[in-house]
Amino acid sequence: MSVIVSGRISQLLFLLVYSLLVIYGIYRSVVQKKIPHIRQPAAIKALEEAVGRCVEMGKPMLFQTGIGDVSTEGVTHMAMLSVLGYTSKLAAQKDAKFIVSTPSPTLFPMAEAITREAYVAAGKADKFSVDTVRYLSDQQMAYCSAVMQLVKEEKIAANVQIGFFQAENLITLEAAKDAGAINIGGAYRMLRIPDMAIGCDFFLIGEEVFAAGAFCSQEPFQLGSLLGQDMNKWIALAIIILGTVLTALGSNVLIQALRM
Amino acid sequence: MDYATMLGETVTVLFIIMCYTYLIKENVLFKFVQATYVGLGIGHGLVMVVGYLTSSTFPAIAAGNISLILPLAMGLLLFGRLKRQYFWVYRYPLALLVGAGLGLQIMGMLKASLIDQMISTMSISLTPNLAGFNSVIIVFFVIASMTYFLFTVRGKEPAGSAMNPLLSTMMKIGQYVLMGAIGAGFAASFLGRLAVFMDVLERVVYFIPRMLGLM
Amino acid sequence: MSKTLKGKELPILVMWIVVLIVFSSYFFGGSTLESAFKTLTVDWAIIITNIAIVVGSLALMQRSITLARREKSDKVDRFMQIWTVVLAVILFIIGTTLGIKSNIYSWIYNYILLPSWQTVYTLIIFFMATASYRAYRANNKYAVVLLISGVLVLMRNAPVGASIWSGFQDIGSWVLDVVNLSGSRAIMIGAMIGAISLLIKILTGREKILGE
Amino acid sequence: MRKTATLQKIGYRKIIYLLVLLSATIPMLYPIGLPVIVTKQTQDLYEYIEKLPSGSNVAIEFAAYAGMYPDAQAATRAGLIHLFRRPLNIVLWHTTADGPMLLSGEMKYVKMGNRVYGKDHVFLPYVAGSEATTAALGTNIRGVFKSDSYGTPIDQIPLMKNINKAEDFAVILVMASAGGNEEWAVRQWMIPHHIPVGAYTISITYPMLIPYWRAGSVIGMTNGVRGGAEYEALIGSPGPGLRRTDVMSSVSLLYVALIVVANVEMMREKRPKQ
Repeated sequence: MSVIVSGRISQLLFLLVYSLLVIYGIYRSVVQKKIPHIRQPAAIKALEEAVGRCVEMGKPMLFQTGIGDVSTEGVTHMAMLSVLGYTSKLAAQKDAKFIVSTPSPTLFPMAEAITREAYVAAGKADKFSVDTVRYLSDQQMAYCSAVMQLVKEEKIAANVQIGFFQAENLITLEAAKDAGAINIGGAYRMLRIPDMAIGCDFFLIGEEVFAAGAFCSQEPFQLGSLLGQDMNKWIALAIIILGTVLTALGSNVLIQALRM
Repeated sequence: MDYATMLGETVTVLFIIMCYTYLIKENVLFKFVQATYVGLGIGHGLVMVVGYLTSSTFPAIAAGNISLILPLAMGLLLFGRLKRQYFWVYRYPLALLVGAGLGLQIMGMLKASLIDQMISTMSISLTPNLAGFNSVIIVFFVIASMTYFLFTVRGKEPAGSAMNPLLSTMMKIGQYVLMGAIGAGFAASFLGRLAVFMDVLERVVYFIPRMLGLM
Repeated sequence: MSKTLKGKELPILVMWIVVLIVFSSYFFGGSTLESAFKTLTVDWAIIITNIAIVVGSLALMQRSITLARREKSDKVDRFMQIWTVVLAVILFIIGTTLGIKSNIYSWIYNYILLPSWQTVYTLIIFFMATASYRAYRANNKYAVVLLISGVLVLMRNAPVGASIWSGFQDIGSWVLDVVNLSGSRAIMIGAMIGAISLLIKILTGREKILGE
Repeated sequence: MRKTATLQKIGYRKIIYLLVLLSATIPMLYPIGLPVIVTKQTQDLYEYIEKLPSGSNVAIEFAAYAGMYPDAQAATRAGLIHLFRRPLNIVLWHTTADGPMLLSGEMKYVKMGNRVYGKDHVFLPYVAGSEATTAALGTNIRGVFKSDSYGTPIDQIPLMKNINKAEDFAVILVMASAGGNEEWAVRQWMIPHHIPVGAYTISITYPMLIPYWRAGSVIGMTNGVRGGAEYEALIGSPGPGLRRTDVMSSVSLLYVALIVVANVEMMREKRPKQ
């Protein structure tokens, strides 16, 4: 196995097995029609309620894309974009005023395209303007101050920040709260989760962030992928339990195998 | 203290105070700070871009690394966002970036976030002391917290009876562990942030003695 | 031809190629793959991102000018919009002509840009206080755990904690070393699994991340 | 996960903001000088350096980022004072662009005595930090740096004559890093070359290093500004750390008090309903 860089064999194995099981989960759900039953987390349900709240109050909803470029935290940003697709569709259909703000120059055109498509699909292309998706600054705290200004000026009623955030996280959450908004958030790193959890009314953590798009859509394809993820977690659990038992018995064979 | 430093310190202190007025109410002073910061931020960002292109990219192209013209051209495609009928063109540069982002993040997480975590969890030590006890309890806590993320199992929760009682207990414990982790994490981040706060506040509090050269 | 180009299949192919290059250089090594990896993820990505910054900045300035021209917006707003654009242009000119090492540029950086970063950042101390006042309430059993672990770690870290009760040091450390660590590990393992799943879904083209 | 929304009281925010401001400024103006209790990790780091044989070579990876620097400043300054006070040879390099400016600010507080640049300490320039850079420095310093920060070629510096790789050092110390340099050092210096790692960290990175410290890969580390205060107390040179301990304590106590008040208030609101 000298073809593979040493120390990365087990990683490749995990990547392959985990991918195949996700594909199997999708196959089971889409082709075999054995669609798993999955409960939507409260945070996802809250997205729809938040749009409704904005319509009722006649105030806008703010969706923040998170910071950083797609070329570094790719997966997290893509998770955010699928939630954006869902939320902007809801907002367009229900005629809620919708604002997307971003500090990332590379996410800016992507968010703009997705939001525009949502408006076009809802037959409300005229409601989309340059004010819908706003690039506020690529400097972290300058962006943060611009959001602080924005939430007060526009009197937003809901603030969504699911994705990759840094130190600006809690500041924008609290500014939005002060403006009277409900906060819906999500972070996948332990470093950021506490801020989200303390500052938000509803939040997603860890894996839920990556699964957010699937929770939103509820299609068999997406639900099937969640089934695959569960199978993968069972594998990880089994390995941990087995490895612990082996270590207790004085053998580190599994640890050595994982280090391969 | 020379005049440039004195002026600088004064401007800084004024900016800090103007920025903090946001806490009372959003107002024109904060707006001024914000507009200034955003404006200078854009200028700074653009200077960095020009700096990078002129110091790295253009010399490299001039030195014969012609392949760099391709990303340059792809970058220019991003201007496609300005007109709707052309916005398909921006997909190419972004597809490249997204591909790089997906690959890099997964690549980085495979070891650090999966393999390393599994190995350190299962490396228990059965010594009769606190460290040994902790290492065992960590295994239990990790497993419990992981069950919280079993989406297909969680789906059965309202029915109650459908779920294995052991699993449902584990899930509850997992939720407690996650809550404990969150509570601790929030408190742990406090001190680092407070350090920067103290630094900023000291600039204001000690401003006058410093101007008079007393500190 | 143009239909193929305009479709989203080709961009997804581009994505596939890049992902495959990144993975194969990671797993199989080799100087060819590694240089392809570096070219794509470092050299090319930086250039494209840099141009994206230009595109974004121009869009921002354009929007500011549009807002400043709107007769109905108030005078202060219009001034702020113009002020933003003017400052951006001035700093850009200074930076490109005199250079970033010039006195005036570093003065602006050290006395405005850097302290502004710090000042906005430190608002978090105020906001953490209001957020914890709201969130650390023992509403239910879970919140009780949140509250206790938070207070223990707070007292562990505060220098005064040990003077009040020496036990804070040990218990607080235990919460960090055991509870926080276990939680983070579970979250990290789960996140990896979620990320792989999302990668597969994106590569099948089902996620509409590049628009319809 | 979901939390029940709590009733928002009008005006509670402004009172809290004011309390935060007061709890920070009052001890700044009227310090009480609460005692500092030194933690094991700080003690370990201090003692390790104290016990290094004279003439040992010490590598310093200076990784300070201006934005978060205030958190590491006290420990960094105290660490530098300590290191230069002992008869140790110091080789320092930067992995952030902000580093050189911040270091020159700290060097004003360091007593140089009869130290001679080039003979017992060398400052190398800035190189973009990454795990790969840290690894490269462990195997061949001359592959990364051709000259020091003053432009003198490395081969003309007396101290560098016998120094080129990790094994030539007794210890590597990471200062003020905000981006994982400590873990790079553990992986690229400790594991392959068995060179112990010490760290003067910001408090965000600190918890991540605890497992390494327990395992013995990290000899000791300071925890942000608080650890800085402890280190200052150990070396007997009060600075920004000790000056700020009272503020740290008072703001922390305010937070605890706020949490208590919030809970008492909540119980009061609940009682009539029951």
